[in-house]
Amino acid sequence: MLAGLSTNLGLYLGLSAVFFAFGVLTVLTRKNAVGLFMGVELMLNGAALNFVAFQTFRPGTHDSWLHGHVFSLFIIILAAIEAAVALAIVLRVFAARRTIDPDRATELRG
Amino acid sequence: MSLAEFLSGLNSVFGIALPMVLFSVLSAVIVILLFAMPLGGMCTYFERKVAADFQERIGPNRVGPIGLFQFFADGIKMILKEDTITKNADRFIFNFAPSLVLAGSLGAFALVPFGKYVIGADLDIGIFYAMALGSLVSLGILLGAWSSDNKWSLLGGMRAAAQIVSYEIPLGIAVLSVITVSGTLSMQGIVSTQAWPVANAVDGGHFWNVFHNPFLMINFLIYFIAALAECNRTPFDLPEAESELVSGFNTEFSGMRFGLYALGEFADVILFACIATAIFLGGWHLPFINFDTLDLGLRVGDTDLTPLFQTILMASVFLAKVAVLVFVVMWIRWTLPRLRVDQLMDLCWKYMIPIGFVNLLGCAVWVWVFKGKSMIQVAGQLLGVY
Amino acid sequence: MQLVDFFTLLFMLMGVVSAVLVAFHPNVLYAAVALVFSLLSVAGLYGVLGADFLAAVQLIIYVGGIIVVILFAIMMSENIYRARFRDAAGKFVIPTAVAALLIAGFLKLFHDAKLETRAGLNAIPTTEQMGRALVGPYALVFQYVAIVLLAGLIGAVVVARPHHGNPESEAEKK
Amino acid sequence: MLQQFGNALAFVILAAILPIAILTIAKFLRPSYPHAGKLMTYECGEVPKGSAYVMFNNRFYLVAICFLVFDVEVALLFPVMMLFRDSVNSGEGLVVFLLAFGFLFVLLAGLVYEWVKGDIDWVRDFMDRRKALLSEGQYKARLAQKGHS
Repeated sequence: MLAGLSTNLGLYLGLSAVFFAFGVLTVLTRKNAVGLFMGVELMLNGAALNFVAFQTFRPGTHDSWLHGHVFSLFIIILAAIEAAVALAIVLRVFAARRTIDPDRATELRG
Repeated sequence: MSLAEFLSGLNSVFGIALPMVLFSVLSAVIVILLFAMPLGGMCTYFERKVAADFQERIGPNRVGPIGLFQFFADGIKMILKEDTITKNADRFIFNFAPSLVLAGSLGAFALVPFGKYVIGADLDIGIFYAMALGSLVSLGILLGAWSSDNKWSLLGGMRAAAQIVSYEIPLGIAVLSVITVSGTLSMQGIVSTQAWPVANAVDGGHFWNVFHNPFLMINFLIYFIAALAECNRTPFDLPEAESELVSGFNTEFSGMRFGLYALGEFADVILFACIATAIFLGGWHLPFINFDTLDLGLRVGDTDLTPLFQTILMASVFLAKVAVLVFVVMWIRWTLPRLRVDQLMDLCWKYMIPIGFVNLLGCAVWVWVFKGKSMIQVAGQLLGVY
Repeated sequence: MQLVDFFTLLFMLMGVVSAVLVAFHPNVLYAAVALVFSLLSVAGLYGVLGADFLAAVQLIIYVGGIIVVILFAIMMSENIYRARFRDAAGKFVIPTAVAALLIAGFLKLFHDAKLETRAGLNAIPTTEQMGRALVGPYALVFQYVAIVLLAGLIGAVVVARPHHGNPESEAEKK
Repeated sequence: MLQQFGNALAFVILAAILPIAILTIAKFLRPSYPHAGKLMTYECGEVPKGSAYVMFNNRFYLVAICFLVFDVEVALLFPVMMLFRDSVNSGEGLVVFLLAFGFLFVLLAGLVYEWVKGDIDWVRDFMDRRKALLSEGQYKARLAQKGHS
């Protein structure tokens, strides 16, 4: 019944699609900045999983480099940098406005 | 229906290779339940005995011959103590945080190489996986402190998380310099490159990594200090500093929950002693002799017992080194005063990280200049031995 | 049925359930804990797919770094940690429809594409090959990421710096 | 390799289940008489006032940001430094050396920047210690620039 589950590419792509969809859902429904950021993390994970799945199931024919794995490595690293900058901005908004509800932090003035 | 038939019949259940599953679960049970937990408990007893000797008093000697069963008594007492969860604490996270902390510290015992073939899981990313599990511990402590809804435990938890998190970088740099020298990430690979150098052997070892080059000696000290900080041991135990933070992040833990965190701390100390022994002090290698070429010639009937005795010898050498390192950790606890928060953070960001990077550069230059040979091999060549 | 199939199913279920929790749980802190589980399940799937180095990197950077940063951010903003606000259910209708549409579209796409399956997952260690890639074809990207990291670090530190005469310190003084 | 991953996973699962098992076993063995006094959070015997989540020193966030960046750096250097010994033996050691330590020094510049700007000083306005390095005039100018009395 479970035979061949781990060797079926469609399942991995389906799961990464589900991750991406729930990332979109989180971004649309979360009320505060940290929640939005979590949605973005889910989307990035969905994309990275997609790259790794394709690298494992369809390795490059003309060269043996792990392009998919390296690409998702860079996705993870840039997500880390994004987290650092996002935290700094959230810190700033919170210190200035006492709340990090994106709806209420709309004025651009200083 | 002998046992052999029963066992061989097993592997057709659902087609899963049951013997392999049993093997991995059994090795997990043995290493964690029969090595890590009892040794963690014994360490509480050893610590009190060592502290007693330093302060010229006797220490626990009531329970058992010389107080040896003290930690059994402590364990049973802990289990029977009442464990109250305060009214407005997050019940779910409060129960879930200790399992994160213990998963991080006990899970990494899979990578401790007791002997040539005796290891929980010989992963190809051995040491890197151990650092990855280390990050679970800081998450568990942060969640545990946060969910107990207590000002002191939150401040203590934040400081503990900040300390553990920031000392992971010098730890990573020290491990990087070991990787530069050993060339592989798997624990067994690192240990096998530390054998005693044999004359013009093709892939002979270059003796212990500590004595590979002077830069790696300094990075061993950085690894040791960073490991002390990771386990919240004195002089870095500010988060649990009794005087200032009312015992820091475990203020609200009582009964067996507190026992689990104390056990987790000692399991961390043993884990870092084991990893330091494996990657710096040559695991089960001794100077001047190579175990695997040592033919003890023990033959009983047709079975050759040499591998068995070799493994026992290797495991005892490894555990002796671990015991020495754990003793040094305890020794430091009763000699050095506690660091302030800003001294703690300055030490990490302004002293250990720059020194670590400089020594990493030194290691790389040494490997480049001497083509990966250690000081001992170079000296041997100069003296014409190798 | 291999044991690896059982664990793949386990990771996938863990991932889907925790992703649902991240989206729908009222308390942000529990959403962060659910995010931890979804990241652990993705790390497990990397392991099953044979990308062992990526599984460890995911554990170290995501679970050890980003989640700690997210928890710090949540701990700082005190008004939302306890808020079990039950906002209008209407808020969930449109986004759920969008997500359902997205999932249905992708699944149909993958179903029609008749994607291939493999005989087995011959997992070979990838760290060595990744290192060669970082030094080989991706050497320029490797240096470029260093500059992006530096820019991100300095930017984040300058923005997060408390004083040195920016509006926040005036607010403090008032 | 999957078998080794299975072993490692068995370790992690056992280590995660252990505390939950011990706590549930302990739940049956131990007494449980919760009364109001015990259930209040411990505040040296006082009645706790206010919530536990006070806004605190944002040094923690600077440490978290710095940690994130340098952890990424260490994680990226692992595969490259692992290759270094083999590349030295196979002759292209210089390329790997320059690439790895180019990457490392670009990020070390970030650490130096923070050090000079005083961001990783744990105590804010660490001017008194900085004063020893500056001459009297420079220190007065620095204070004036920062708008202190």
